[in-house]
Amino acid sequence: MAVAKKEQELIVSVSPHIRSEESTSKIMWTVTLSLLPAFAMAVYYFGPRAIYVTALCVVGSLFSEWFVQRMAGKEIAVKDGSAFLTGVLLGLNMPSSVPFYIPLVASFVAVAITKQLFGGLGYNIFNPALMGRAFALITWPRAMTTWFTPTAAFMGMDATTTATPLGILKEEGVHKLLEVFGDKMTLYTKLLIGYRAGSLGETSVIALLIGAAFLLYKRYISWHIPVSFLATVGLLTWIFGGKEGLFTGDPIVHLLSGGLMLGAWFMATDYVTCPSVKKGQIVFGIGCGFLTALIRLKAGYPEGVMFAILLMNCFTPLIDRNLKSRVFGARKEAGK
Amino acid sequence: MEKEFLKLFELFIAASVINNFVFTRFLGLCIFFGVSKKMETAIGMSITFTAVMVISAALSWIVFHYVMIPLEITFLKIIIFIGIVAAFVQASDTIMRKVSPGLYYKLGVYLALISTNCIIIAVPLINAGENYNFLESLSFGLGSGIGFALALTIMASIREKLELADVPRPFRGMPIAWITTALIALAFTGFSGLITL
Amino acid sequence: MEHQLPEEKVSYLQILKTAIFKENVIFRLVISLCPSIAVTNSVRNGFLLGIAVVFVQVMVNVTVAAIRKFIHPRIRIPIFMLIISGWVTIVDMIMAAYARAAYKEIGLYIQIIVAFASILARAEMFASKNKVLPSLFDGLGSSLGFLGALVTISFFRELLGKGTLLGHTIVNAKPLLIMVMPTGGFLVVGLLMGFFNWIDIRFYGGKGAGGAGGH
Amino acid sequence: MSFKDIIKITLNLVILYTLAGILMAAVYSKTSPIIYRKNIEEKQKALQEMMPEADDIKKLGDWYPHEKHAEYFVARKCGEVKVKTVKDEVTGTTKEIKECVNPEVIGYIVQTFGKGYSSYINILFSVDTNFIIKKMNILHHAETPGLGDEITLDWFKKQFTGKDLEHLKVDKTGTKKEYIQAITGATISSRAVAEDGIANGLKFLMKALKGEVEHGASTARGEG
Repeated sequence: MAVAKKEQELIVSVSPHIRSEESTSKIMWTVTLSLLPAFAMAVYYFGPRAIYVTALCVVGSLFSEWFVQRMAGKEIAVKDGSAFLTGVLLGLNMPSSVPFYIPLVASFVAVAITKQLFGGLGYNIFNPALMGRAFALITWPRAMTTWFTPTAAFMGMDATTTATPLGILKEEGVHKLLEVFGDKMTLYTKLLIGYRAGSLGETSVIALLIGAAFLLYKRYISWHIPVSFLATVGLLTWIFGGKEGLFTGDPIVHLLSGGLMLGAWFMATDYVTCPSVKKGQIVFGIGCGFLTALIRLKAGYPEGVMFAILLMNCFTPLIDRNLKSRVFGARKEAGK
Repeated sequence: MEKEFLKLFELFIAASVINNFVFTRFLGLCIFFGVSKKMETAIGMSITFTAVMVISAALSWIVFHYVMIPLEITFLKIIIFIGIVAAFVQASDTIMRKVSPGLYYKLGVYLALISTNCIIIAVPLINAGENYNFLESLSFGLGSGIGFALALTIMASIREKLELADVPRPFRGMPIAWITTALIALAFTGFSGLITL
Repeated sequence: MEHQLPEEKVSYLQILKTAIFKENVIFRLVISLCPSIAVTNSVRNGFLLGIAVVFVQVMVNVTVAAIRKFIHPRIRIPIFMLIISGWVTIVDMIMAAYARAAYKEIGLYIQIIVAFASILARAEMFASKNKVLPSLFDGLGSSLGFLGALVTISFFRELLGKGTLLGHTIVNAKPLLIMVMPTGGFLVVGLLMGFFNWIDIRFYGGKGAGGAGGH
Repeated sequence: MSFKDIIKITLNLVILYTLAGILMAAVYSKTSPIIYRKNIEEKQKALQEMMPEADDIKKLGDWYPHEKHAEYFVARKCGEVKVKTVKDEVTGTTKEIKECVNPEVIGYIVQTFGKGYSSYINILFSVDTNFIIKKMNILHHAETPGLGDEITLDWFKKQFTGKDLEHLKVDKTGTKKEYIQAITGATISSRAVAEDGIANGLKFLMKALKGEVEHGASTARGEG
């Protein structure tokens, strides 16, 4: 769900303004389409489980959407594709090994509570898919952090559990990461093509970038949030990420691992939950980047993208409010 | 010296963000839900609250350490702390009305609400329980105040946005405010493990 | 609430009923909320804090009603505060001595009963204008409503979060761990409020209490 | 405000405060000895659980892991227990007093803190005279529910029994059974207990017994 339509550059009110049912649904399905490469890579690496988990998420989302709209006596708008897209995004954010009830409950939290209770599409404060995942992570901490080594799983290999690159980085340090992956080049390449442990859709950076390029070309997303987000993470992890002092961190590892690419291009840009003005979007991106780096480097969780985006979602109305009439230009430069 | 300063800073961050009173210690909820409907009131409340917080933390620390401990009447701490807070609020109410009627007009209404806020009594109690020294008490008080202000401002901006939303009828008003708070609290768990106290 | 009920005519049952359901402190008036989350991760804690509140509220109401003619109106509020914090201190000391395990978990929240507006509100709105016996019932009703709300919330949270009730295993799993955490508390209260509003709208034709908030 | 009002207000306040004061003092005098006694009893019980066979557990001194106050104790077993009957001269009742003859040191109990994921974990453990762990218990913690809080489960606590200082290390792989097995997904909490808490406590104890520690070793008089 990643849209910055042309009209919005002029419109400064807080809620998005969707022209008509048709265009909303067109946008939703296009964004879904752009996730196809990432999904294909997920299927390649994690096998039938990838299809199974994503399908459960989609079914759960569609059902929750229908259920709440039915209960509230609203028009049933399951077909507009937004619930479908939330389901797909949620699926791509799940580890391959989760038991069946986790995708179902998570998608209920995502669609029914985070979106529909707040008034449905266009009114939700938080990114539904991420909220569903956060709920699942806190509720089933173990199942949600059991990762499998990617294999070309259709060949029927038995999978082994392992830690994500960020998990290794957090607990053991960068030397261990190199020990596991070989040399630095292999590490970067494997991170780039996605041969690593992680959530289904987040591993293959290339596939994600293809999808993002498509959306950029279609002008469904703008560069402001992703670029300021990624730049901040890169900068901060470079300065503070190393053990030997300032400027010894490895920003490339941080940029390529975890859910950063998926989060920055497809989740942070969700047009309902990010600021509507460009300056606000840059502040939003920098905030996301700062919080991601803070959580990754200092707090308890190895990965911080999800929490960073959710936290910045809290601030979106505040950013919108303050940047409507006057300009907070002070921090703009850092984002470039 | 540097270590002590770091400890103060950690206390401040922990009190304001990680163990945010509203989202993880569940205190001050009454005012949190009561005055977060409009941004303007939320900001007025935040300013008044933080000021009262810091000063009453300081006052009660002094009384606790120089009066109550020597007299061995620490078992009366509840009564004495609420007395201090109430007296201070009453006094500043009177002084503000005399000295700066303009400011009183803006912030005076919140003063009356404050003395029945749980955080304002919880902070001296926690300071006493954790045996913080004077500066630590101050920075804990300030952190709590800022944390509350942060929570209030976020909540007010979200609720103003929700005014326009088509929330299902049984959930309008309070219920959706609680659910919003639940989701914010969930986002705030991302900070866990940042500082161990 | 009618502030000046004709003292003799109102039945005590009526007072109780109004205070428990119609003016339920947490779900309807939406005040004194802090403990509704803090102590409700187990039924036992919720119940104990509820009992402490019942005791304090009843004693405060009785004390206030008993000495209401004696108190000078100008210093009414400070006197009420003194009475409340006195009774809270007593409960605090008694629990520290006799209910130690629970006190370790909910001690801070016992002390914070001092700042519960609902207690001050009942003292100010009812007890200071009525005789001892009606005040007793008013206090009992209001605090029983509070106790009921705490137990209801903690029932869901303990069952879903720990799979137990009063410490006894019901399901041998932790179905929704999040329920014992802060988020779960807010969520349960929000959903329950919505649910009660729904019942009110659906079956009693009410408007659904928005709850003014306050404290 | 008239003069009469002022008198009335003053009288109001004086009488009410006196009454409240008397009432509270009464409750305080009744409850505070109980609170005090129960605190001591609970502590003694926790220590006894660590070393059920000990007849006598005495505090050896204080120490400060992570700048927090902790204590350590010596446990003794009596060669023989003599029971004396003593008559209390004030009340006239008789009491039985146990007297320990030829006490023998059988181990030590140490309280320690480990820096966990989101809290300092308060731990109590006992060792025999060869510094082999006998038991451990978690007194207080605030680790993540569902993950870190499994340090309080029996399977985790039991694996400490029989470990020496060398083997108080956490193994994540699940293969090296002679070490402490980490809780899946909660390596930080596991390490906090085993390495930061207990191993450090044990090191401290060894030093303290050799007299190498300056602060804290305020040994119980003449008996240490």
